[in-house]
Amino acid sequence: MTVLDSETRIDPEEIRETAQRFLANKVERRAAWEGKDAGCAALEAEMAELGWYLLIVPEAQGGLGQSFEALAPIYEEMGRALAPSWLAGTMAAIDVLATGGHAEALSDLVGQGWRIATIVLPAGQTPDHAQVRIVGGADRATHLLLIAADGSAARLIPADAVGVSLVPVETWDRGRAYAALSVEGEQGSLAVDGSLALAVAQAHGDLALAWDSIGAASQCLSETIDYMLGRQQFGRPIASFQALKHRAADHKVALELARALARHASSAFARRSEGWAVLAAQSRILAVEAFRAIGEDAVQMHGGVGFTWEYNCHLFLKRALVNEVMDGTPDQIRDRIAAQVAAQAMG
Amino acid sequence: MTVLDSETRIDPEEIRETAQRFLANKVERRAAWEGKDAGCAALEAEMAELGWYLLIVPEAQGGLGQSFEALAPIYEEMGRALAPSWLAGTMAAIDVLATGGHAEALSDLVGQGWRIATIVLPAGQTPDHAQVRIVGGADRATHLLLIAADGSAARLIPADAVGVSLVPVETWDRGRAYAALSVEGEQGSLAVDGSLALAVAQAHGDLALAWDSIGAASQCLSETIDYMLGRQQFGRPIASFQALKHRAADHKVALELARALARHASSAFARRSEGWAVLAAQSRILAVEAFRAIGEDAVQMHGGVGFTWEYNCHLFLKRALVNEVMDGTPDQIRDRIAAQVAAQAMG
Amino acid sequence: MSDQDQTHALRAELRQWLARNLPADWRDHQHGDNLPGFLAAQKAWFARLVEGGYATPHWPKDYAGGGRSLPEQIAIFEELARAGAPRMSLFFVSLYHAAMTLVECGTEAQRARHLPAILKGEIWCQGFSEPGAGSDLASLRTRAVRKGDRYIVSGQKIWSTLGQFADQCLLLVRTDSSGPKQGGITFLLMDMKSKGVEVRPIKQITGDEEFAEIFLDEVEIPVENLVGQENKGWKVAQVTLSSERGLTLVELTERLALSLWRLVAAAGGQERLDTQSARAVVDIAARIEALRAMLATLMSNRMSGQERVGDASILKLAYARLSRDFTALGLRLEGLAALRDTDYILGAGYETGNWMFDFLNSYQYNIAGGSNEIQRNIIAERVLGMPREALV
Amino acid sequence: MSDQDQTHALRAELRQWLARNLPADWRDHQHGDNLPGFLAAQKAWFARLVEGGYATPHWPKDYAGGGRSLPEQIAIFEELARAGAPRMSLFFVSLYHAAMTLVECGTEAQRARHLPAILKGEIWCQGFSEPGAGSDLASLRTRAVRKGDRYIVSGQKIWSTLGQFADQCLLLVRTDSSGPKQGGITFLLMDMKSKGVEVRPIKQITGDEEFAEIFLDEVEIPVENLVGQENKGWKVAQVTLSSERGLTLVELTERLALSLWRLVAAAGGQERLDTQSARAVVDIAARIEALRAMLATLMSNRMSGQERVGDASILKLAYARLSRDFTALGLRLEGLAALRDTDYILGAGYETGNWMFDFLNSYQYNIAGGSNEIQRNIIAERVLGMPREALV
Repeated sequence: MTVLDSETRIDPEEIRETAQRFLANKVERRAAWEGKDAGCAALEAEMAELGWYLLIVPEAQGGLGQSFEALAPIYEEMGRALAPSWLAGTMAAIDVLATGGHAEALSDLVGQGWRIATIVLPAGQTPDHAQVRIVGGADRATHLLLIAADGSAARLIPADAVGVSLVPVETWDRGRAYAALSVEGEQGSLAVDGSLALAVAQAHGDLALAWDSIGAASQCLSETIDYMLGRQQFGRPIASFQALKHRAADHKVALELARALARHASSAFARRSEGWAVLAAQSRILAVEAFRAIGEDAVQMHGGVGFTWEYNCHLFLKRALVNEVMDGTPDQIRDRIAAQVAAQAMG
Repeated sequence: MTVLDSETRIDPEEIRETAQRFLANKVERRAAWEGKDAGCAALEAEMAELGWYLLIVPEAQGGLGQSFEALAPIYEEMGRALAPSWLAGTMAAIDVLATGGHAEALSDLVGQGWRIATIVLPAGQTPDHAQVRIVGGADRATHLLLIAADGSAARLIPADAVGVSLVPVETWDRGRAYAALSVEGEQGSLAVDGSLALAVAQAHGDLALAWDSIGAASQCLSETIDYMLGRQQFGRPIASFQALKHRAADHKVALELARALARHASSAFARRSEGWAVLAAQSRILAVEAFRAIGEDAVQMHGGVGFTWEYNCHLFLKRALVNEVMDGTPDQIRDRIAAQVAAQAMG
Repeated sequence: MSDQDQTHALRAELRQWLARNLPADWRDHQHGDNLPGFLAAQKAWFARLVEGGYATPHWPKDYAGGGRSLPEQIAIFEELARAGAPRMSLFFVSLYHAAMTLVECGTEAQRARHLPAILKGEIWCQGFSEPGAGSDLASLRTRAVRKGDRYIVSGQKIWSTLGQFADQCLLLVRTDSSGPKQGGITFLLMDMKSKGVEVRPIKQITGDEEFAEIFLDEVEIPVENLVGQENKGWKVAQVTLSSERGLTLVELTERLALSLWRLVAAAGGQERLDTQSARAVVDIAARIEALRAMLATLMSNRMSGQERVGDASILKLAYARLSRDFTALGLRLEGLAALRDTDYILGAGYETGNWMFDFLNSYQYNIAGGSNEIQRNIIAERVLGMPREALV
Repeated sequence: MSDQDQTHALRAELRQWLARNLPADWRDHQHGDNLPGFLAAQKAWFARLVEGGYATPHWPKDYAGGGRSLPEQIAIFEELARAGAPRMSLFFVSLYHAAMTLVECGTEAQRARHLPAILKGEIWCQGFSEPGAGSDLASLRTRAVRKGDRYIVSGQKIWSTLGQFADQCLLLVRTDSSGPKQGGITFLLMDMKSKGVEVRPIKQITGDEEFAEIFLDEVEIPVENLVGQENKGWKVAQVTLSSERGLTLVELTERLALSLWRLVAAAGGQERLDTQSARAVVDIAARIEALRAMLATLMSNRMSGQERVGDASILKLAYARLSRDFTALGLRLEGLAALRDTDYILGAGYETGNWMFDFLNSYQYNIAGGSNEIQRNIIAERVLGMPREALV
């Protein structure tokens, strides 16, 4: 992907505004928590109509030819809305295919409305023989992009291929669907350059999760402050208690640091400029940990009602706990990039 | 060492009261910081007169036959007073000799007023060939008890023996004296059972440092609160600001947890009852880390004057930073006992 | 026999009794059990405890099992916890809060009516907290007006533990709003089947319903159900609140200590712990030991009348934070697998088998019974002598 | 040339200049140097910078090196930091606070007298803070009474950076106590050699003396040294305080980023980092990158007039905490060796060579210029909209 000149570049802030309005109307974030359908199918249909799936598809394949920077605000707003869709799976696959020059597959994807779960497999597994305990968004996937953890292989396979099994898994985060995946046997589908797929899918996934976490954390913090403004104790709003104010301020700093790094890393990734992979991983660490801390403290700051199903802070907390460990815990990510960071430091 | 019956047992609280009064009179804690002599020699002479060095010497060797529980309040009060003496070196050596049944050496020690630096050597070194960068109290030692880290050997050698060199080292903690040690060549002195010496010296040292830290941390917290009670900002004492109150409360909880564990571990060590070595190590971890956190925050809570040489909080902070890493960092101690703790947990 | 020998004998006796009476497979039966199953199991275990004389060590001598010293009571809680017996969730308020309030402040008639009933399984709940009051308990607004030989009560209560199953309720109401808020509070006993009482379970973030809201619409309560004097209920409530004397924390801490193995198991065993995780386990273990030691000191000070102001707050805060950090570490060590919403065991302390459940449930200890924030205020003000905040 | 090209050209030119003018061995010379040596080195480097035209990019066009845009100023600070040039500690107040206050609020005579003098090495300090005021700057009490054509000033100032070496002082005094505290403050220029001025260096916890107290006993200051109007000095002080426009943080952050290698070296090299330490390095590196990105956004918003309220506080707090955590990690990684009180390099940013010095010195950033606590208040109130505390 190359830098776009300003003529073809869609202003990310315009995208954000559209996304925010759209998601505010369409996402009923408590639906699944109340035993109703989360509305993922309808949402994704409308997202397709809005052209979101075309955003980073090259113009030659009928897309809009935008960079990752056009997606960042969408991921952030989806996080803010606690949207039920795993948009990043399809997007990361598009990114991999576009980077690898798989024009035909991209055209199919666009033309036939494929929805893809992109999965970096646990170490030691191959796209032909894999067992993954929890995969996000796999319930609605038409295809799976399976990537070996060492970058030795990657394959795009139909979700309904023989030997592929996807079994729904109930998690504590009811707002999104998850499944367990098992693949057995040689699949006849598209082989993709494994090391390219690994690098692009990982960075894309890291950044998507970072922005999802930033959006959600920011919404969670803001709703918690609203609650504290209204809640009176000992004759004053609890938002005026300094100990709570200082905790909120520290959360805000952590959130803004995560946002600044995610912005920088997104721009580096969009341009594939130096250090993009490490920056994406680091953004994700800062973002998911800020989100977890905010989600955790939001429940505490709500006091008794924070402990109820009825209030919304637990939705954020549970989402935060999932975001933190999906496709790798922060410590696993740290271990993945530690040597690179240390080497960079030593020059 | 066995449990003492109540007739011969000196009440630790009486010992504490004596120690507190004595140290309050004798220790000029800023002396060395103002370029004066810290008064360690005079202090130790008076400590000898008070009979402190006899406390845990068995009665058969002319001592008072007390258990470690008689020492704990002394270590704590010395910490509180920021006393310049490394009493624990001599005491740990007495403990080792008494446990190992070295009656003759103990009699010499008592009769001739030996002062001992007890040192667990860095891994791979032996009592005959050792290089230690920073040793506490070695400037005034008449003898050195050198113990191999794997417990394979231990030796009590005169500090003025051929091949022993002690060179003063200036550290950031001016309140206590430190030296670098080097030993070269076979020493003709007392060999002690290495594994016994290692276990007893380590636990004794861990607990001494834990109590030193608890005493100092408690004094530091109390002086900091006094400062905050007197310091006015925006028309009220800063001690009334809730964010500072909550931080102080958290420090108090950490300190009291450390104290509770140190008390339990001291009793276990005095009785050599199950798990004493791990408990002593864990006490030290909780205590030095509570002290470090309190010392760190004390400077911050003092604001601008906390950053000056003139106020006392930096004395505590620097002492805390030394206590934290002397003879092993908390992480090294954790690594030392981790397998034992995990095995215990798994039953 | 010395006190210590007596406690030793009691422990030995209780262990033998447990070996005979505690169903070894109760966890298997309760794993993923539904609510009726849970209730039945609680009732069966309670009946057995009463029969064995281990449910009422704190009751007066004339009751079976009664008249035990505090060290003996602690010993019983510890042994039950260490044996991994089910927690007495359903009957705790009955045995402690209700019974001890009646013993210390009730009338002879109230005691005669309720104490035997409790032993037969009468379930009590507490109606103290209100939605608007939160940490400021005394600002309660549920109103009672006396009409002849009845009080007419209207208002709303919240956070009544298992209130949806209760037969009776310890109720605090306001009978006078003219003076300071602690005055004008009255303590009543309310039959939960009274007309005008509506109970709604509160669904918690774990998905369970361990608490309830109680709505009161002109509920009539006979004047003979008054405990203590009208407008003097705040004092009675203090008796209720201190009735368990710290035994809950003794039990919870023992249960936490006994679950330490689960931390290591969460990572897949000792060999699979990385350096940092192994260090974290060391710290958690140290804090557990420290908490046990602190608790032992508190209980011993309490017995000798030497408890210091604020000690209970330090302990509560230390336990609350440990419960959170302990379960958070378990969650972290188990990684992705902990996200699955699997079955768990109700009433099992920290051995439910699901780390996320335990983690979420730990908020309870950090919020209820005086939140961490309230404890920090108490420690800062009463222990460290820092000034109260200026109130407008 | 576009703005970006111009900045690129400037960077290239400056790098060449540095290659010719920055003594490669200045660190060796300054390592463990005494105060006179440090002062001499500062003066020599300052003279060279002035000569090169890199000391005054923010001054008006008619001065050598002046008239540079903010991006160019940032570029100069970044390049100097990246080249590891000495910090301009001794002349920073002169070049920024003093000069820009005079440019924006001074009289023609004041400018004519002081701006050329500054370029020749006139050293300024700031006399704003007072011992009693702390974070509440406006509550200052140093008193000035006008007598004929002089002010007679008595009082005490504190935290004047390198005040013991200053020739001149930017002084805030109280000329009216009748109204609100921000009113009644007057801004004066004071010759440090005036009768009645006594300066005492403050020894810091590092053992260094980087700040001073200034005692004023009936010091006479000519009325022509008034800046702005009498009783309107608070507004002038705001100009002074904002004169460096965030360039200090740009510089400090770059210097911190460039010292990342020291973290790894503190452990004895990459191979010796244990898992946990390697992870900690990853986090510190991430926070450094985040801070740089945040700073770039702030500066760019500042240029386009879009700075949001509180952004500077978020940045200050983030930097302060990072500086502490960064140096604390360095200390931890170096272990016992870090305790030795060895020589260090003054004026070297984070490359002093002694982690304990750097750690202790980091308190400066956490306390001075609005402590972390003050920044948290600002963020909570102005960014998050939480209410001010009730004041009595």
